[in-house]
Amino acid sequence: MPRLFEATSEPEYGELSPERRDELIGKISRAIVERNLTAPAIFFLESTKPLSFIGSQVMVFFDPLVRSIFNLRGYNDVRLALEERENVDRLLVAIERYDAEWRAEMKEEKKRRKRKGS
Amino acid sequence: MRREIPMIVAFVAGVIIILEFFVPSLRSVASQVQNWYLVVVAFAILVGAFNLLRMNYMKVRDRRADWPYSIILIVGLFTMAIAGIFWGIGQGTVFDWLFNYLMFPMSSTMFALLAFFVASAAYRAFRARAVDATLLLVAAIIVMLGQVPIGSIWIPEWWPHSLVFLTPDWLKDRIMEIFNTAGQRAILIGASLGVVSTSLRILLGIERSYLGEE
Amino acid sequence: MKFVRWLADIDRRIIFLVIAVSVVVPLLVPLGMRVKVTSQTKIVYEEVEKLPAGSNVLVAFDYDPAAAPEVHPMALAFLHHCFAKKHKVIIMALWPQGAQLAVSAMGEMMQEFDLEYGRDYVNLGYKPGGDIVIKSLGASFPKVFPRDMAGASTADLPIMAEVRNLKDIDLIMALSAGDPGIPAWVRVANALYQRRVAGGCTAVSAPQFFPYLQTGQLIGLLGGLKGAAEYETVTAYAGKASSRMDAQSIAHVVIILFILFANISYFILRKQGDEGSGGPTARPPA
Amino acid sequence: MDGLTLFGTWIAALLTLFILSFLYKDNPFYKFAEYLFVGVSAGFWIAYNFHNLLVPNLIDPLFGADGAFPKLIREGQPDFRLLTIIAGLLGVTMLFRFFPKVAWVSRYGIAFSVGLGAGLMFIVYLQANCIYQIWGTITLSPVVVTETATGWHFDWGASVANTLLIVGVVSALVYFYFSKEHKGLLGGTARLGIWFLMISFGAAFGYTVMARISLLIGRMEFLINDWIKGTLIALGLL
Repeated sequence: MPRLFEATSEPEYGELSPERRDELIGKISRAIVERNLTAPAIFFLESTKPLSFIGSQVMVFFDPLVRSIFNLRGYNDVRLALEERENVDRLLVAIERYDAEWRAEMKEEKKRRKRKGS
Repeated sequence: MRREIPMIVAFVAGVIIILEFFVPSLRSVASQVQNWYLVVVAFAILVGAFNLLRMNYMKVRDRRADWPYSIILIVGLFTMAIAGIFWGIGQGTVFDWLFNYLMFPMSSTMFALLAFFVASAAYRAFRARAVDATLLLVAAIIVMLGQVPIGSIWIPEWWPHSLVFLTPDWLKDRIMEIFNTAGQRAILIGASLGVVSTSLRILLGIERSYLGEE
Repeated sequence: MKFVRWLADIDRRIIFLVIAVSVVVPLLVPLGMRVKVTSQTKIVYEEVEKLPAGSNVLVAFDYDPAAAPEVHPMALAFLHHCFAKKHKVIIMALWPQGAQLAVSAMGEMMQEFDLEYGRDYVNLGYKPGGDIVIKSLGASFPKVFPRDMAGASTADLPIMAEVRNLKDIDLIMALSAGDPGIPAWVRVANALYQRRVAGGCTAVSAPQFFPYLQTGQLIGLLGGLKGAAEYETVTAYAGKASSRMDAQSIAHVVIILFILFANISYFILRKQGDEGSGGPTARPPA
Repeated sequence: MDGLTLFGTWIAALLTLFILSFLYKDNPFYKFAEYLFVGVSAGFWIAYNFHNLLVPNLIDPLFGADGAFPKLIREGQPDFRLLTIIAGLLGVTMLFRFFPKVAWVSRYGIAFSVGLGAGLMFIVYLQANCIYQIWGTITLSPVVVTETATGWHFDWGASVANTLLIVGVVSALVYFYFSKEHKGLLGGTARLGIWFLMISFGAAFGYTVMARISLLIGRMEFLINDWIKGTLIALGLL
């Protein structure tokens, strides 16, 4: 029986390197902030934090199905990230930090444009 | 050929369903094919369960973090599956007992737990930092008030009809019927355009990722 | 000032404690507040009322225990209404847990009504596949459900003799906690087979169905515990939802107060040029 | 309350408390319940699939007492239900994906279900979510609403509501496709769109809060009535 478990074409259990994790978090947080979705995203992540592990296991369950329909490279990485609850906190912090930076940048740009105009 | 034949299978299966609406004589064929689909989905669910089992087996084998808990997961899976398959799933069975006293409380408490986090999330996320956050916050508060009896309990009998727009009830209904309907409809239309185009790409063989790598 | 700082960075466990108290106390000391019945609920009620006795009503149990505190009271009040009007009820589930919950719901109905299985109602059980299951029902019930939940042949049940496909169903009540659920019934049973679909769902999913209400694709909707309490009120059924609305009221007020406190402290601190920690989330994980 | 029910209620109460203990902090009790929940749910699904699908829709029609194969052997009469074997074969191909050398076989089952799903999704999403919704926006909400029952008069409320609805749908759609645009007419419309969306998100959050609180009330009711009061009654103390 153990042979059966191992001899598969599915990817191994896998591990998420800290670099890949940070890259993923950066990517997601930028996508959220630049679409003006900071507030809803914070609310959603903060309010569903306890379920991150269950989320990851649901992803395991649907993994063969989802990946046979869509070619999602990030699927496995997101799944691994969700297994560690702290990663949700990391994402929240990243979103808030990037949101502050992005807002400041937008303000700056507006000022610059105004100065050019006048 | 290992890719072409499956692609033809996908095309034929999809086209039968679409053509059925225009060619009534295809109806019995379509109905047959749909019933096959149910069986295939059942196998897909078995594959999912097997994958879950496999991942947790590997976690135990490699002694990864939290591996002892994975044993609990595996035991739970087998207990429930065996009880159900061999002794039935009706009222009064072991399976029904396990559902009522194990699965039911855990499932509902997992989500009840979120009540606390929803409160702390509201505390954290709902700050009037910018226009959009303010809109979100005000709408949320009005809806929360409009949804419960306490929201309108302070309104006296003699409240003039011309001032009805100041009651949480009235405001909530307008938010739901106008703003929420508009926003949700845009999401509905946007998402369905995505689904329609993906479906078309699959049927026409443009989207082939479901066939996996060569 | 110290207090404002403390308020801004409040330990979330204090929030948790206050929420717990605000829910438990009204359960122990009920206030007896009454809910106002909205038009979406009234429409569902009237739909059941105006069907002639003996109509075929399909009730879909597409939810799980996680949604049960909200949706199960709806199921009970709705089933009660149907049996009181002598309608025939066909139960099925697109979620496996729903089929199991239907067993317990019918257990409660049997205590009040003298119902015969197979003549007055049937529990067809669960089928996976969402939209395709409904689409197949448009062609034939017995092909999709050759056997009922308990394994008996559906061909032998008198109730199923009248129900060959969806066209024989007079009203569909989709009790749902997501998709497959109301959206699937609207997409297939309404759009393809022009069936009348009413819905009852968790409050989380209710807002997304308002566009369907405006177009009439969904004739009425019971949303969350409030919807359940409304249906209990309109049918005068003594269920659990109405008594839970007190606790619901108090908890909402408490959360709104929390939001106000958070904003007041935020503004005071911002005026002093102290943005604070930006709220408790801005703490790096330990 | 009989002994088995009382025992079950205690188990249920303990598991409920295990999960609520997460409020203090993440701990082994919560993890225990978390993993057990996932396992039990998967097992539940397997059992249901066996009894409610594989037996009545696959095994029975083929091999049951009155199934197609026994009939073929008994009477030598082929039956259209023999076609069900195709469904079984397509399903079994799905299992091949766990064996690297023959994983390609699983493409048949996947291709069949993906193709069929795509066909139906194409039709129903186009009709129910696209055409009906656009139709609802255009024909059900005229910008100028007049009341004719009591003579001609302009209905301000309905006209404003309908105008807002149309503006909201259009601007939110513009936001979806040009969300990163911040300047010009498109940027302005997208900005308006996000405001509409923010109000609907706010409404959704109001509803979410309501839902979660309802679930908590359900659990608290269980702890107070079924567990504490139930135990006291069973012990004859109440």
